[in-house]
Amino acid sequence: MLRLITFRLAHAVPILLIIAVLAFLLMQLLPGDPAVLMAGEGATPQAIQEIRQRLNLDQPLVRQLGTWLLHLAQGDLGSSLQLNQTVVSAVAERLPVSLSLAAISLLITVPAGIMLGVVAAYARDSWLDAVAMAVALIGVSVPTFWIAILSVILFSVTLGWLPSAGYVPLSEGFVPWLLALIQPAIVLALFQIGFLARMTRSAMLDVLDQDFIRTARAKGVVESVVLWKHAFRNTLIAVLTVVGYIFSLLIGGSVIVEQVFALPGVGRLVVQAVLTRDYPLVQGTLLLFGFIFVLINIATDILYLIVDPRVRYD
Amino acid sequence: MNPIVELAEVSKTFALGRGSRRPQLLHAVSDVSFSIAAEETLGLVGESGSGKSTIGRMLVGVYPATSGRISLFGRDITGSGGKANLAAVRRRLQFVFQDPHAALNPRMQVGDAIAEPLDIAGGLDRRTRLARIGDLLDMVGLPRSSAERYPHEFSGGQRQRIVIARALALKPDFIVCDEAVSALDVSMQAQVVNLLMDLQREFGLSYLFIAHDLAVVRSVSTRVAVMYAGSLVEIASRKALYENPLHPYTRALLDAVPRVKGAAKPRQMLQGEPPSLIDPPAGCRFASRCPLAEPRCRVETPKFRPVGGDHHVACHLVA
Amino acid sequence: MSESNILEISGLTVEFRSGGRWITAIRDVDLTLAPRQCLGIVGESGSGKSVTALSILRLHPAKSTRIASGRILYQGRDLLAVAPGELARIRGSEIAMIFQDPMSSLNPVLTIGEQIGETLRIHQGLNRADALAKAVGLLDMVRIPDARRRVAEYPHRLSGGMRQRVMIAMAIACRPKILIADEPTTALDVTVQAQILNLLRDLREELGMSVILISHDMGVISEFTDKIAVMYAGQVVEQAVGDGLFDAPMHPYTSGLLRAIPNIDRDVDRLATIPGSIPDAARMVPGCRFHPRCPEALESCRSEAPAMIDLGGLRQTRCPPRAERQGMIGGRS
Amino acid sequence: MTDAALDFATDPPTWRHRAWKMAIRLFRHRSFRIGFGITLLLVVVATFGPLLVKTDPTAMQMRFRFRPPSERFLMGTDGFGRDVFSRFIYGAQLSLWIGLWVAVLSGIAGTFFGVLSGYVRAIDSLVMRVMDALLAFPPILLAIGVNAALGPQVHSVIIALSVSYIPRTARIVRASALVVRELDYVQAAKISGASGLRIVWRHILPNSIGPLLVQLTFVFAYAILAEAALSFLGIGPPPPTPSWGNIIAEGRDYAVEAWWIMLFPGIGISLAALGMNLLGDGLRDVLDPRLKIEG
Repeated sequence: MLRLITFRLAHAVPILLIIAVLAFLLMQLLPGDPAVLMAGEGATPQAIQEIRQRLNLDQPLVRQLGTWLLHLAQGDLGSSLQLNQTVVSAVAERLPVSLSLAAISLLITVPAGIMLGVVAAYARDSWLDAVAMAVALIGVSVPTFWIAILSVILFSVTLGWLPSAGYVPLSEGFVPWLLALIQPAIVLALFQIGFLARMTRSAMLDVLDQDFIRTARAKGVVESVVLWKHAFRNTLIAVLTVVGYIFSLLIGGSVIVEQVFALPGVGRLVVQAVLTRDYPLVQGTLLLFGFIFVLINIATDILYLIVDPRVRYD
Repeated sequence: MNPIVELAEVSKTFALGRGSRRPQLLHAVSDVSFSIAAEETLGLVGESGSGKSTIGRMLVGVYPATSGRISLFGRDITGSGGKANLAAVRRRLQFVFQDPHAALNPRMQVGDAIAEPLDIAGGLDRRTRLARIGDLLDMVGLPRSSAERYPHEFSGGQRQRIVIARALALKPDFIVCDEAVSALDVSMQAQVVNLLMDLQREFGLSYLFIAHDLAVVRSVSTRVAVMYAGSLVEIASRKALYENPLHPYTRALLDAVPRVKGAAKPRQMLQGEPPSLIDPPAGCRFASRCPLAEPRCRVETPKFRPVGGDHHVACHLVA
Repeated sequence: MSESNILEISGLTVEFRSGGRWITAIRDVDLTLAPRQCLGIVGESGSGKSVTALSILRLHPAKSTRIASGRILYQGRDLLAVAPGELARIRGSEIAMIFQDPMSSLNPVLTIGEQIGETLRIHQGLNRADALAKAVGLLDMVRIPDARRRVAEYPHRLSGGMRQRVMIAMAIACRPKILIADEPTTALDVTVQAQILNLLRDLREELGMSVILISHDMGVISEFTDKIAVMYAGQVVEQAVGDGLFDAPMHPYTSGLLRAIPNIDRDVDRLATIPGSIPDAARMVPGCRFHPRCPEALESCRSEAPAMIDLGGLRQTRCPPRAERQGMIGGRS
Repeated sequence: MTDAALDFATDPPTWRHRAWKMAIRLFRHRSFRIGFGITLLLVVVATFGPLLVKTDPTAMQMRFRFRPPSERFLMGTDGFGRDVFSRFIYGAQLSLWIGLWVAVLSGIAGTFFGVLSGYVRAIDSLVMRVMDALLAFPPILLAIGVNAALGPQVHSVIIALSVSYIPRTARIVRASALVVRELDYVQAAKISGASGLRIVWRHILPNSIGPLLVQLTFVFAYAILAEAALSFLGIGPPPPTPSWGNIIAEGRDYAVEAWWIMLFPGIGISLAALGMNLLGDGLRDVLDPRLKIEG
């Protein structure tokens, strides 16, 4: 098992490399001179030249790539153009906010999505299924930012139950932290819940059709045990394949939610970076998200080992 | 008679888990030699994993042989120049599959499916092509109007007729039937078997009839070959094989088939299961289950040798 | 008669949903099973033999299948009417079932010991450790070598034959009174089939079970069972005890089927065939369902759906012309 | 059916007849019916709306600022006195346009890469590794990155979203290519000497089209949502081009007092995504081969 994990980790190296190269090329292959764009309108040629030098843009492409990868290997993503900070420190400062948001949101998404999906599959074609799937469908169809605004109007402005914006660090107490994040976390979770519920339902329906479910029933296993012991663990194997995608949705959604709720997280940082044309920062955060995604996928593979005995012995 | 298919010491190994940490070699077929004459049906029987399907696929070029020599119509399709030789005889070879549902593209009209070998070979105008499709449908006993329908409108037995029509399109000389009737119900099976035999008589076809059902094989074959765990253990004329089986495995196999109104004699039950093909045992592969096995059977691989007439067997204990 | 039977199926009609319509899968099936008897149900695909077997424990997909009419009496109780809880109690403990495909019939994520032990834990209230210990004994009983090590393994590590043994171990764990085996050896090689049938025969003897064996293979049915029902297109067309069915079939379908089977003990140069193919359940033929393929069909066969005719000596046929010709008409059942 | 004497009661159905039967099957499916209805409605609004509503969506009429919905302004007016209804219609046009292009472009490219890696085994691992890497960037972030470089324009939104949905589409096509290439009918074609191109064109593509279509309806829905989100963040098509996303962004500060500005575009986005999702659900159920076999 340990060997298999090492194997998967080794497998991730080329993907990480490709991600790094893609993040680099993104800024290179697209038309327009980044230095000119960065300098803004009406900049002097010297200013442009200066930026070019600072970002090594005057070097040949391969050389630039080499330098970029070399610095990357040392954990150096360059410095932000606007913030007077290194990219790493700018991200590190905001990471706790995003992580808190993601954690709470996931804690809501996973049980809710799975419950909804399992219940719908079990009560297939009944009114319960219809209601659960309607909820899921609305989840994946209503735009997050819009529901965020509506939610703020209802819960913060009208009812005054929850703060409408801002972040409170965990060090200032659990309850204030949770109060600040609960609304954005739920709003953020809606889309993922819908997605996960739809996935779970169809995976569950597949499993419930299998012969071994009939075997369990023939043994006299009661329906609730058939559902959770026999069907659900097999469903989990199928659902695991979309965990990576759920995270990708989560990261994308957090960009929007952090914006609406004015949370000083990494997502908001990216948007600011784009709006202020802070290229190293955009590049750095993209890379960071890419790396996180790869790590999540490795974690998923390891989870497979735990859930699916067929992989374990392979 | 002049053999149209000849295998000489043909082996096939598959690499399992290629690219993983521990690639393993699966010895699917080991040192198999036999030949098939024109207008003959060779029945090839064996249980799952015996390598019989792999042989069938090697004969039509789906898999290349790992070692040994395969010649078709006198041309060597293994070794250098094998590809060109295979291309030269390709029109004369065809294949009929086990599962008539998987053997037809659900999005292709029956006429197009039947004409596919013609289309690939090329050079037919629309009229001739259409006429040929009609003729082929006649041959397998389906109405000509079937051409414009889709496979899902046909039953399993009818689909197998379509697959046979496709196989006949280029007027081949040799057809590999890989479990061609196994998926069919008894009443359909008899119809398709009879059709195959009628076509053989009419067009002088040769068949390699691969099957696990020994009774069906008896009803179609001229000669019969028996495989076990990748090796050929016995080959003989139909009569000799069924009435005087020499290899202990052949005997056990024939014995194991349930009969209507009970077994003729008390049954000798084979214990255990076939050996792993990833790490096959030394000596005779059947030794681990053989009721007659002697110590040398576990060490020395028995030679495949003639024992009178065209009866060949690979067993130390057969005089 | 009902006193001596452990199971009585009468007038069973099952329908399944297809394209918004209900289509009859089996119609008016009557079958009985005596204690320690082995009933064989033989038929081709679409004959309804598996549907019949699944009905006994109500194992059909509930959404797409319904039992339109009939009764299945087990020890005086109608299994089609008992509450779900009671049905779950009977399943696996009094009536057990094994299936065709041992590859997909075992749960891939649970160990063999867990799956066998589950039956014991449900019905005999054993704890996990005791159930596991007993599972080892059961694996020994179904002749799986090295049982102590095997209980901890997952199904994918076993061959098809071994998995079917595990299925059998699971089925006999609570010493059921009836074992239903739905094509138990169809997916297996012939030498393994012989082993499994042998095992089933010994266990049946040892545990005194009644068995219902479903198969398309006349040889298997003939060797294993003592009472045979032949099904065609959703109906039982002929029933017999012992070899009478093979010596003198009383239905043209049985005759045709027996002739069409290739013989392994004789050289036959041309197989007899039954013309035509099995009718589609969605477009069932009127009258006798076999008449379009029957060489003996009369005008009356086209329109009148024949009833089952009791020929005495526990023989029944659904072919009135043949029964008449043989002068064997007794009372109608 | 009778066998050797098989006799079809009717002539083989024509292509048109088959299409008609498929349409009937689709319309029997409730989700498909509702999804089709919603989508049709939005397409009609987007296509013919501009012909009926003569008001310029960018024309500011300061004396009509923040008018609630009325007969004159069906959806009210915004902070610049622009007609929200007119902006809504043009926004619909933009949304559907972008969704369509993203579905088509990522469909074509995804099919190409999917077939390539599913059929040409030699380059499978390379193509899929690159796809995995591309998958590592969440679509919205990738779009943000591309927009940052290309500048906020309609076509950069289309390119960015298309690129980010290629990997998922490619995976789906690859998966069905991997299944189909092993099937007996492909083997049969190979035994007859068929070329790779013929196998891809006659066998693999026709049998991958179902899952592909389903996937593309979902891509369409995602693209509409993503475009709206980008516009909302101010990284979409530049103002004053009306887009549902930026109408909401502009109306956000007056969400309580002038609720109509952000309400209607939000409903529009939701309906468009809902319509496509329902359409996809229906297609999946009807085209799913497993269900077909059961029926």
